[in-house]
Amino acid sequence: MRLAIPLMITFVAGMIMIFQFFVPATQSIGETLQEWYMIVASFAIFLGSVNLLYVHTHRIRFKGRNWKYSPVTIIGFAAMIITGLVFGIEPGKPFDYMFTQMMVPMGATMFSLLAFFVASAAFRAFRASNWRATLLLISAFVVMLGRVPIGAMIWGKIPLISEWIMQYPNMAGQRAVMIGAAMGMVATSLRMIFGIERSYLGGAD
Amino acid sequence: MSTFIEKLGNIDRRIIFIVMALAVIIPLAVRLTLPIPIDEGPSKNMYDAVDALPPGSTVLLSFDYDPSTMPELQPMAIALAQQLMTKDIKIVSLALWPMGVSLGNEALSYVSDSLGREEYVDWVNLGYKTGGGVLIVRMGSDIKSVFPEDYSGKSVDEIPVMDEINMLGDFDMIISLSAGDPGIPAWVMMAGDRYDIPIGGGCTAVSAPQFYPYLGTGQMLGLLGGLKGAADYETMVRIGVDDPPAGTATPGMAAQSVAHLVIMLFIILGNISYLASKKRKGGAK
Amino acid sequence: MNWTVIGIWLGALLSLSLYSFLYKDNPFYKFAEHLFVGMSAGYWVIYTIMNVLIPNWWNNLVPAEGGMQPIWLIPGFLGLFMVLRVVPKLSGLSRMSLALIVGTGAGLSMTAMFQTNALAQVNGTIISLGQGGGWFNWVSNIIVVAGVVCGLVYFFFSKAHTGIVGKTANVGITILMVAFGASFGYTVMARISLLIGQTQFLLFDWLPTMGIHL
Amino acid sequence: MLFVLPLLVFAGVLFAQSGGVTSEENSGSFVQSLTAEDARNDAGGGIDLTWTVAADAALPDSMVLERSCEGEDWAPVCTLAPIDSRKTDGELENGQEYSYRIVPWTDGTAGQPSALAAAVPIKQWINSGRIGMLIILTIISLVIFYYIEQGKRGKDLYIRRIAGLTAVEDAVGRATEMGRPVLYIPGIMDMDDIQTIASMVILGRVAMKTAEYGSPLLVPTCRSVVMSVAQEIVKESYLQVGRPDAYQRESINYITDDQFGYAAGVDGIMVRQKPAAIFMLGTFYAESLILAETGRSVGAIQIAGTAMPSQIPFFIAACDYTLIGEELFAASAYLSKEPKLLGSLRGQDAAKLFFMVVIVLGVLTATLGEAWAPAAKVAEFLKTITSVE
Repeated sequence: MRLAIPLMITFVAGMIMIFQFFVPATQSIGETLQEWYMIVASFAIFLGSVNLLYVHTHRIRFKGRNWKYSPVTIIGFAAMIITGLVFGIEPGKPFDYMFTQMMVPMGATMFSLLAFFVASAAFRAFRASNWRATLLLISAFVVMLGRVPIGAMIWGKIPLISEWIMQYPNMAGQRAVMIGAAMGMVATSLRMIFGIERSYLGGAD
Repeated sequence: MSTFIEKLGNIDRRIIFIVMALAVIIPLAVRLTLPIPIDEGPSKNMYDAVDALPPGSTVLLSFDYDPSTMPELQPMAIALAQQLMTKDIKIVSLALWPMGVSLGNEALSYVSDSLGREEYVDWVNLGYKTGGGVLIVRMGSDIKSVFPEDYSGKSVDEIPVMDEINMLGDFDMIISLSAGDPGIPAWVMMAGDRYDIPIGGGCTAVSAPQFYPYLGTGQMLGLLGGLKGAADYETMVRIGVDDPPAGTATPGMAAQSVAHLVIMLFIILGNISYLASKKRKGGAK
Repeated sequence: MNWTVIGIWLGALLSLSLYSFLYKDNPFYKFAEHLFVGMSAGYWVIYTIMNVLIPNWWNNLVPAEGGMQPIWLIPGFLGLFMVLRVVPKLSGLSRMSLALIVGTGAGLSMTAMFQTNALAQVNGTIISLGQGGGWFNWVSNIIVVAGVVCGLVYFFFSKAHTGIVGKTANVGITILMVAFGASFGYTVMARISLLIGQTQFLLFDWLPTMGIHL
Repeated sequence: MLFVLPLLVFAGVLFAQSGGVTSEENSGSFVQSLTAEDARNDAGGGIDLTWTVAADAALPDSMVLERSCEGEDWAPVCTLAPIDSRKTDGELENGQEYSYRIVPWTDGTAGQPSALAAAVPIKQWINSGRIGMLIILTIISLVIFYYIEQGKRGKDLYIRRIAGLTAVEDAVGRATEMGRPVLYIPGIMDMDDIQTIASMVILGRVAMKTAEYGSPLLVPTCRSVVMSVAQEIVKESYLQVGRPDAYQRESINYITDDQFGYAAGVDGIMVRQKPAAIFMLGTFYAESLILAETGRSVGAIQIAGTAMPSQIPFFIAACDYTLIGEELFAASAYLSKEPKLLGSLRGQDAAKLFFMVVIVLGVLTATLGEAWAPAAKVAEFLKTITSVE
């Protein structure tokens, strides 16, 4: 019984979103609902923050592993919140400065670690261990060659072959994945909306 | 000898990391440059589609990325802006990513200054609003209520570029420079598919393959993929232009080519070592 | 020394600290990681308040032209319920907020996914095999159609992959592997360009602050 | 509720009539044949205007669109560029008749206005461009429900082997033997993402296994809502297995909403806690390989799954097992063997079969259609019902 109201909310919200797609007259209801959803989801960030602070204060208090670094997290968190609330977030203010000078380079660095990981993953995984793996290896290799000027220098047709792989076999594979996954998503959504799947509410039947 | 080759297959990945780092640093430091050939393909399609727009059209340019993908997408923004402004096509820009606003402004004002164009008359930056796909749907019926002012707080009613623009359907083309979500899929799904507006775009090389189906179905006109797409576009935009401004994609391409070769070399080495060890094991049986 | 130079140094030192992770976990990485987590968590809180809660909720609830719109109290309460999870006795209330989030998300993505990822792709695959003309286009088009159909057979769950189904599914997984290889190869480039961006920053922005010009 | 949808189709067809008036030729004006029509498929309040311009006349500097509602005075709506040929006027009152005319302006003086065109904006009850999709979606939904019902009634439903999922038990077992934790990463998107929802259902199953085996389960999340749901689900699983005492709320925590901040944090967890098994199931973007390579370097068994086409290759390269696309959504049925979920899977298969038939039929008729017209009609029909506006 404790799940009756939440299940009803899920059903109504889901049906409104489906209806507004097909029934133009109900579009405005759908738009309002989406805005509400965004607001509710946004409030949750406070919950996450409380959890983050709890985990790190807990670690400091009980001298957990690497507890000496926890103050760094708390200070970083507090610094962003305080400067944001006190000085505002416009360009030129401390909040924006810390974002562009510290967070952005850190994000870009984490992102660029991929260049190294891609190299080591390719080195290890692309082995001609059976014919299917060999096909994977060849298609990756040809496409890589086709993306750099040197490929065309080796053989003028390589960029064309690379384009062809992207446009035909690659597109076919991507499409199969997309159509299949879309069916999985439709079925999962239906189970959610009609309350057949309810474990996310913390109550298995 | 064979044991050395076999060991090669299991080298410490940190050696790969060091070689990769050098492969990027050295070409950049010595400023190595390589020529870029232009072939038929999504980059060329994109260029031709923009080139076919009549002067006086209006294009929506959406900056859906942040500084982490700047090396790939910013040169595209600059090259696109150069092409659009040279052809007297008006640009209305906005951002689905918060950091896209200042990146967009950087690119547009840089090009605008170099070509002697004027903000508000030839282009405007409406700024950022949250919401992604939902925001696009709302713009479909009324842009001015979603963006009552541009990024600097100037009312859109006072901005000449916006005179004839009331909803998404008023644009002749939408171009999204997209680093992820929200980005090209949102524009294709919520604007292209719903309001039948031509969509073009640029994206990081990583997401390009997933947009190929959109090219196949005609849901997108053209696509610039990664630094290669940016360098292609830079090259195409510069053809026939006297004294072109310096691009950033073309020099990076040289470093990229070297790094690519290094990775391919590693793959070849890995396979030689793998085959060698397989042969030996097979022989021992 | 000015704020720009300090900014470059902050960015450079933090970047190098994170790169040190490639060698192994170390105090520099731990410091940068903890700082990054803390700062970004703080950033998103402020960002959410300034870009969602104030414009989309507060300004609707209490419009500038005066008066109050009580209807906007509903999302406010549901949001509050979400936060009330920290009080164990009241945590049950958050189910209602969750229900709204999940329901809206499910309904919205169901139609969007069905339209864009299923129907549009099926529509795009319905082509004449002779499209484009010439034997080469015939072969290419057959590969696309057969690839999609066999790929879908691979995703069949209620049939054992034996016999004819198994053979078709095998063709399907082969096409998928070619696609994944191509996708990987295509991506390598992008990943390197990110590293190039960061390297350019370190070489051409940071080194010059120490008087080193390459 | 769902059965109402087909009825709506009929209602919509009846309602979707739009009234529009075409202007008479006014040969003296620059703008010719102005037409006004209720904007299609909107919630009302919109009128579509289209016109042509005199081919031989000189271009005016600009044109002004003017509107009059039920005989009121003409009021300007907006300025049009001389090259425009269509415009949608919005925010109108439904049911009122609006008249329009276009006045060309040259050198600051108004030219002769075009003839009038009028229309009444109407609210539409069905989007006529989406009827095909509505029908297909309704049929597919009904089929899925039918099989779910079959499953519930105890019909024996087969499910093929999925390698990545048979390995779940081994992975958890290995973690227990080694005395190391299990790390579960639910992707970086929020609870409105269906893949995250699917991932949460799988988390419930994995948590039952870790509860049985008694190995610690770590779930760092990138979203606060996901953290809450994960806590609920894991707690419930531990309860069901009869080990509520082993549930540790602290091990399911929020890191940060930031994509790479999250990646940095999780990488830290991997190298310091050295999990023996890592699950990466959900929506992943660029962080996929950062996580998977680090996980591999600490020697964990890795089981990944996502429907993001661009990230699947990285998981395949760096993980021991990868659930590709739809396999992620099949996982909960596979792990639980619950009849209704197996039924739902059977329904998905039927839907795929339907699409395969449509594709094959469409391709055959389109190919034949180049020589034989009736076949082309069939292909045309299939293209139409699968296209969505």
